Amino acid sequence: MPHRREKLIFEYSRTGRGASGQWPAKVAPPADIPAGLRRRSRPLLPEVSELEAVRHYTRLSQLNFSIDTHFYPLGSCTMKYNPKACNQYAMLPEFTARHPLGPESHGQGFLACMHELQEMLKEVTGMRGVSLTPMAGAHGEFAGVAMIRAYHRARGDLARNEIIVPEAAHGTNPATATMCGCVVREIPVLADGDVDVEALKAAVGPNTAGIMLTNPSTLGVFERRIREVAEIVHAAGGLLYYDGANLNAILGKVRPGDMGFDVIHVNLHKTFSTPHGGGGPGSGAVGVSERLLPFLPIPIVGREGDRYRWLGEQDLPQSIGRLSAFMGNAGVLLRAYVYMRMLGREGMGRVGDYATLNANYLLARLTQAGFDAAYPKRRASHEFIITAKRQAKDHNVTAMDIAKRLLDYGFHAPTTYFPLLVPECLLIEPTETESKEALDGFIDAMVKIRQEAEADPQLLKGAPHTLPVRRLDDVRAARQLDLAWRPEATA
Amino acid sequence: MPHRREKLIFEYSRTGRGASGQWPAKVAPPADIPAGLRRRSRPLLPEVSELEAVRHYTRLSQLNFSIDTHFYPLGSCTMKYNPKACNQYAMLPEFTARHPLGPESHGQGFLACMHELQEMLKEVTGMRGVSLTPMAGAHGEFAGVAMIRAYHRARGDLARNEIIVPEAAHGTNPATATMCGCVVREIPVLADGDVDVEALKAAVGPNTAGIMLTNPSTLGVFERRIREVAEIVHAAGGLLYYDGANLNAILGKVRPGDMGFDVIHVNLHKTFSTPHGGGGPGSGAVGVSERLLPFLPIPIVGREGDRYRWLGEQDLPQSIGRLSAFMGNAGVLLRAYVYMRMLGREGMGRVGDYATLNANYLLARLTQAGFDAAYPKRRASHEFIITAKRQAKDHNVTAMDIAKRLLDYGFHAPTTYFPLLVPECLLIEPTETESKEALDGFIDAMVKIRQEAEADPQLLKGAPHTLPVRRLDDVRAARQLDLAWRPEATA
Amino acid sequence: MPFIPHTDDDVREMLAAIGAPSIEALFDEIPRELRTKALAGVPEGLSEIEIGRLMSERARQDGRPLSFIGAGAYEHHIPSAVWAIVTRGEIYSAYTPYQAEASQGTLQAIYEYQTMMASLTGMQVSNATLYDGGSALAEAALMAVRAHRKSKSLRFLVPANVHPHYRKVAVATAGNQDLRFDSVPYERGTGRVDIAALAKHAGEDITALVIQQPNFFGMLEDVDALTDWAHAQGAFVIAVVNPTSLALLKPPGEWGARGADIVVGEGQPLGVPLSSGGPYFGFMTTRMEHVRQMPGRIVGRTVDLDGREGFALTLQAREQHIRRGKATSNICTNQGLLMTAATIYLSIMGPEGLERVAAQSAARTRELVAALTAVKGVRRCFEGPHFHEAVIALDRPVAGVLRELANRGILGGFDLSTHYPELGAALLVCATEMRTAADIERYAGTLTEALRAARAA
Amino acid sequence: MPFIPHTDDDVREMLAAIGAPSIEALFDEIPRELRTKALAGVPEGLSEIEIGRLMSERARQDGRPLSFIGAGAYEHHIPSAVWAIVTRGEIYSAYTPYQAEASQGTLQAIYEYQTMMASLTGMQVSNATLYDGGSALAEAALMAVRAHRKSKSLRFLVPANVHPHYRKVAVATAGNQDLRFDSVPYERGTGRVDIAALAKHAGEDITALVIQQPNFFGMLEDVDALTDWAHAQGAFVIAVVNPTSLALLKPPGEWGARGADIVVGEGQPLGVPLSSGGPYFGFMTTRMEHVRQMPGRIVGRTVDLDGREGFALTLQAREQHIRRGKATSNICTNQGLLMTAATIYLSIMGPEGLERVAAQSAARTRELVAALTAVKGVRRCFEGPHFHEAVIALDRPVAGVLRELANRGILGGFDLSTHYPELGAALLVCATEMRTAADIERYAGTLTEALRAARAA
Ligand SMILES: Cc1ncc(COP(=O)(O)O)c(C=O)c1O
Ligand SMILES: Cc1ncc(COP(=O)(O)O)c(C=O)c1O
Repeated sequence: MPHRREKLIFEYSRTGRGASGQWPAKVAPPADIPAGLRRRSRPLLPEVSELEAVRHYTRLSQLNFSIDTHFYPLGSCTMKYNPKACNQYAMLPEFTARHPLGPESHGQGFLACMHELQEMLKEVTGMRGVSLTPMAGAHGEFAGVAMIRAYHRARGDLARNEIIVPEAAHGTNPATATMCGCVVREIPVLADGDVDVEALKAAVGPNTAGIMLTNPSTLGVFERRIREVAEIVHAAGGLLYYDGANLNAILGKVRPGDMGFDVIHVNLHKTFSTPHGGGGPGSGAVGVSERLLPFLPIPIVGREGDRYRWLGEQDLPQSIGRLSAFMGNAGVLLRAYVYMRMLGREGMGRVGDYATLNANYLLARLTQAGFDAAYPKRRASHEFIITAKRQAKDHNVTAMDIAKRLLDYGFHAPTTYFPLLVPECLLIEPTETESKEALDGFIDAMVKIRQEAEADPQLLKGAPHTLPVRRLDDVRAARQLDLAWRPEATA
Repeated sequence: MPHRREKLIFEYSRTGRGASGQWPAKVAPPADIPAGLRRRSRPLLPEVSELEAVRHYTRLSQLNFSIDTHFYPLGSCTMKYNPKACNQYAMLPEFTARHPLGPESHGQGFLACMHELQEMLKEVTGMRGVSLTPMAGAHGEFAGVAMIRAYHRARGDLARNEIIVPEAAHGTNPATATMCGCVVREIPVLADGDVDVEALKAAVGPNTAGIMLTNPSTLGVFERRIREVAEIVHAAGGLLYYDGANLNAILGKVRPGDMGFDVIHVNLHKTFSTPHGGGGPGSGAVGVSERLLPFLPIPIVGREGDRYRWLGEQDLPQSIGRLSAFMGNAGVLLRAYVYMRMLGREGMGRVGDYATLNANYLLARLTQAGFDAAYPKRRASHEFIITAKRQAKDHNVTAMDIAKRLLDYGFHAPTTYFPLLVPECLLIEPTETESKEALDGFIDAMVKIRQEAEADPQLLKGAPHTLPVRRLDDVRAARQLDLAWRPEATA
Repeated sequence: MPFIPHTDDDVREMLAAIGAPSIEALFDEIPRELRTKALAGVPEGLSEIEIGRLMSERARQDGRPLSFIGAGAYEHHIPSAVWAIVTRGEIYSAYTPYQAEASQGTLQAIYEYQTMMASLTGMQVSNATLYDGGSALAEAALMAVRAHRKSKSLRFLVPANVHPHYRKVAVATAGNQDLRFDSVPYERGTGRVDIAALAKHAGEDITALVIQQPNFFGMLEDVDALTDWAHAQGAFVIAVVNPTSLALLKPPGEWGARGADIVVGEGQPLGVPLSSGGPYFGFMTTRMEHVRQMPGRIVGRTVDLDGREGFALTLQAREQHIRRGKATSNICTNQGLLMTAATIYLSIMGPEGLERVAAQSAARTRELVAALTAVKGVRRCFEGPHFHEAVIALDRPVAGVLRELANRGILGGFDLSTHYPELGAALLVCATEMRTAADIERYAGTLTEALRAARAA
Repeated sequence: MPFIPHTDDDVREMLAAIGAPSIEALFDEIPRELRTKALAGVPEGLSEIEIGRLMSERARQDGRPLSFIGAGAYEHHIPSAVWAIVTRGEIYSAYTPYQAEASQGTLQAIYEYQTMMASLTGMQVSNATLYDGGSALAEAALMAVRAHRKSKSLRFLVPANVHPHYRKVAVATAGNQDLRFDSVPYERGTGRVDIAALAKHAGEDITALVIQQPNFFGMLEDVDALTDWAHAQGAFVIAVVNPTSLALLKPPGEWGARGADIVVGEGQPLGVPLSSGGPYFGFMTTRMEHVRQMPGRIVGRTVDLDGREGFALTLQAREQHIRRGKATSNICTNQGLLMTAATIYLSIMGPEGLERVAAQSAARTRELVAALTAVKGVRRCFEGPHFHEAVIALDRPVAGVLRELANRGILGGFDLSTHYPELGAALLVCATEMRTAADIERYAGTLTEALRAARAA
């Protein structure tokens, strides 16, 4: 990519220019709107031709790394291939044109897809009921914790407002608990990556609402004592929440419901391969066990004979309610539906198999090449952690330096500095859709970077060198806030 | 763009790999096919995953300059914005699924578009009949010359087999004449860019079948004595062919039919903005005056009341026949139809206006900056020629060197070394869809390049420097032919 | 294997490198008794040929009726260029721009988006989207609690003419932190906030007043008066606005003497297809002084090591991945793709295009109301200025009439009887620039027939 | 102004730079009397909203009937990825790669295409497409005249079972250079070339024999015998093949002892939608010795100034822009976009996928033939091996039956009575992998009814 700056769209703008073929005919604004309610000056929107807009955003797009162009082993994000079919069929004109409040008579096709999706999600997670409405993983977490609270309240068990999370938990877990009005209790993780069961025992009590767990955890290892954990929490009167961000690792292998979880969310944009879209949309469908069924967020799709209909407040009077204005990210759900139908029964287990194979292969080869695994005694799940502690000490080269240098080699960087408890960590998730050659290419780059770290650490500190910009000044970004363009601001 | 080689798709291939979700179920090949007719070894097709294919071709695409990413002033090619709407509506599922031999009962929508397109083309060209079947400009030329021959033959005028072309003509003109079994007679062009009328007078005679002319010519100037030319040729018994590649210049300003032409083709992929697709498809619809109507190539769309139907051999028994297996590039025609309807009556003239304004502005500014116009006394049409003869003499810097250096500045190069009669020529066509700022950027680059030519000619000789490859060895390409990959050929 | 590139040789070599006998062995840390048996409830895999056939059939079932429903989701024209670009792999298949240098496209688009949204709403800063309009209102309430240090009540006044679903989302979400949303009635004659009823709250500790403009009925509030009243009480103003309407209407930043404090809304009208309700995006803008209380991602312009301009996520200390339990929100993945669609949409439409869309929609709705109220048994519910929706009252229950219309391929509007039983047989109708005079005529004609038939029956 | 970015200021400044008083003045070299008046026959411009409405309406008119027509254009599955990629601006809106360094994407794709097509047909070199299958046959004939220096006759033998449209295109095109195409009859029992009739031409100066495999009736020729016979007469062999069939059938490069000399065909089955007949692409491959006589663009692999591998157009001295009147063809713009689609299609399908498509299509066609010939009044026309088409004979005129079927949403096949009146009421039918058992049942059922009704009437 050239070191050529792509102007801001506003810099292309000229008064009087415009893609007028896109405009409806001009009519006067309605006379009944009083002057005092009207806008006085035009908003700062660009005035550009259609070509200028197309060229600008096409050029901008080329500045991105993406799955379609690069290996993208961003841990915890499951950046696997997004099949083009999913988009193609979710965007059939009838689907894109369907109004969310349209009648069921003109939505049987869509509702059938949603109902089958609910059923498939129940089956692969081992839960009894599913609501598709949460719009991302964190939103599903919110629904889940809200259901846990509603459950306790419905039983009159009003003191239960503590949510336990292991220190390795994703930031959304504690943030969700707080957002739900709960108190967060962190418990430590042992040196082998498993939760400290003794600490858990000490933490549970009459205030325990529940625990939020990812399994495999964000450390890239399977929580082996999960049944014990479940028993401890259940015995204390709490419920178990499963953060499904890592479901890809165990799809078709082991089901959260069978592990003892009461409520889960599934990141459809991870395990079921809907696009990440440069930051979303996602979808965080939630599944629950029997006892939480009454609390599921609405709407849900029900089936009566061969007709489908929306279930709402009348059907679920104890529901935690509505979390989105309509039906969540319906178009994302359609994409996930298409993907799941293409995978089918036999394909589910393959996802877990090959995601795990790829991660373990990469882990094995990297450790053989001299990198340090954070949990060297453990199997990798679908991801694993490399710690650059030694490189940091010996050569003052950080995980971030390695990450930035990887960009120069044409690889998106793994997740860095998460989970927080592992120093200088790189959380690497190759996914099942990458070939052995892609992994080998990544390994080669990592080996070269290690050599560079020894021979020329400044090379890494200055990386990236071949991208549209070199390393960006985050501190300045936060100190000298420049969050919106102003006509004066650029010469 | 990085100097990173994108592997050949075959290098990603591994035996046993494949995008199996795209395959139908496996069945045995029919037993009735005898062994002797069967294939014995598999063809050399890549075995790659869907992701590998998507990633490979997405990455390849990024190596191209295109209208959507770069200013592309390739003379004679009219690289204007291709509206996205044209593609979107031509690819509606009903249109893409329609079989070419489907019944008229299931094609009234498509046929209505084709009929209206014929009518609009008649109107903007001033011709009496149109056939949409030719699949590119050269194909339209072929149809045109074949009609000219058929006309003379139908009159028993069998000796007329000479086609006159000005020396500035596009290569397809003489090539077409030959392909049609005619003899080519070239006539010179005067120093002011107009055809040498005296030479024309000398050239015409009883063998004259016709003359092929572009107007404005490929020299970027309007043939001012066109009426005289028409009279001379007509008086000699010949017909006039209008090469519509440059119609963009005069759209809505002057019509070939009014200039006296008997037959024309229109490059819909130029004037009517259908995509160039990395080399096609195009469309070369032909229009004719009254006397050539019976000879139009089939099929044509006819209208009876409010029904549309195909017209074929029965309807046009004197037709030159069929030039394509079905109906030419129907999908391209749909795109052109959408574009023409969006332009509408008032939009047609705007095309000619602004294409001409842009060209004359660029010409004025470049000559003010010290470049040499090939026809300094003339108005530019929608394009114009700069000659680098002086740069070649003074600094040994060729038109090609300038062209390659422009790539480094982020501009596609103009057409080089065409027309052949202007030494070191650059044929520059900005089109009407480019903004003044885009033109100014190009001018700035040209000025810098001229300075570089003086200060550091080697910089230009080595250009481009910032593209995926540096200057390619054409001589080697032709001498050591490597036209297909072989497994041994790459390490 | 669909989507999996491994050959048998690959698997063999990889297992050898790992030192494991089989893929199965890689799962040996999972307690055996937990292992899943066959997933009988999942059907067998389909090829793309088969899924294509199935989805086309399902789409055909839903058809393409002529719709006059609005109620928070609007059928506007979307230039073909918008989705041609956002479905490009580099946009569609990238994630949150954590590696700024490898994500300048996404980051610059967000910066441009922030600029446009701030200007459209008349505020200073925008985030990079929330989930949707409803959840954005909930987040705005939570943010108001944080930003408005003086108010301790956690109490919000929410007029009954705010979108009923939004109110429910706010309760379901922020209710967990004990925020209270008290209803304020609307005037029966105009459908607008009942100022007299509101005035009764004078002097109370109110964290914020929510004002939707246009309100759920499509009517225009006296936003200046409401805003000044709230500010006089020491309450924040949370504006809920339709972005298209802002081409015509006074931006919340200019409401009253000081302007709204937080602005949210549903971004769907800006280039996002209806698509059964999502994915859409919620937008949020505010004044610079509150930026550190804002939820969601924010992009800033900065420089690189060579001093070249570039873009990066900033103020991340507000977010869950840094601040965890003390973050401004739990939001992580947002609605990036739709934000990009909206940015391209706004670039292509420009100020003139958006203004025309707004004006045309308003004009069409006026034609619609005129045509429908000319039908016997139909009258308008509320008097006063409105935008591109209106409430009409029928002389018989709405549900049956809508069913009758749907049978004839017309979706006649949103039945208000569930949420507003006090209005009787009331129907919320909408027309945008997408509805033609012929469409409106068809609706009026069909309605006439339907009502006549009902009367006869 | 749609698509034109000029502001009034721009125009003023630009005219000032030119030194012209108005845009109008720029046309002052055009004789005044020639200037166009209003284009009354062109309707007023439409916005994208309006054209979208119109095109959707037109599409709806055409519907989506269930089709069993083949006859040279085939409805195969196209992976969604194919058109998602080729409509990317960098591919869609680029032109012929004249500037190789700025077009490596297109050039490398062509090189890959050439490799695939050469291998698929069993030949050594491929060009970068011709217009379509029909025009490719015409070009092959012209090329044979150039390449086959020994033959002076300009005479071609073309069996009557070669696609009738291709034969017409060849005559309309190459007839202008006095090439002659003499018909060879087919056997009434098998639909294959009548070898006895062919043998009568032994010893004549024949430039080439054209062999279509499978032939227009879908039947498989004895290509070895035909090829060897032609070569024994000193004639070239021009093969016309269906590329999908080559996954199963012997490639022309292996026909007979020496293989075909020139291979052409219609590329549409490889990822190109039916789209009313185009844009498709013609392919052509040949042996290396004839490469300099080949029409069309060719890409070669070479190196750059630094020795790095790269791709460029080569052997351009064959082409019209260099050789002008002496070029191998007048072709300039070809069918690049479709070539790219085919290259991606072949990459995604791979050898196994293409084989399955071919085998499934053949199997479905056998089921179709079985189902249709089980209907009273229907029988098969020809005996012998075939690919994915077959000719069936009805007991009454085809046109009326097809009309009846079309009324019920089924396109029953291609009526052969115009081109082959000697076959009576004959219908060419086709099924590909896209037709299900249910589709076939529906056709058979509907045909039964239609014939019964016709009999009763
Ligand atoms: C472990 C884990 N939990 C929860 C989430 C939150 O999901 P989302 O981003 O969809 O809200 C993520 C997302 O990155 C995650 O990795
Ligand atoms: C002047 C002129 N004539 C004819 C043609 C041939 O048109 P096509 O490439 O569509 O065959 C061209 C194309 O570049 C041209 O520029």
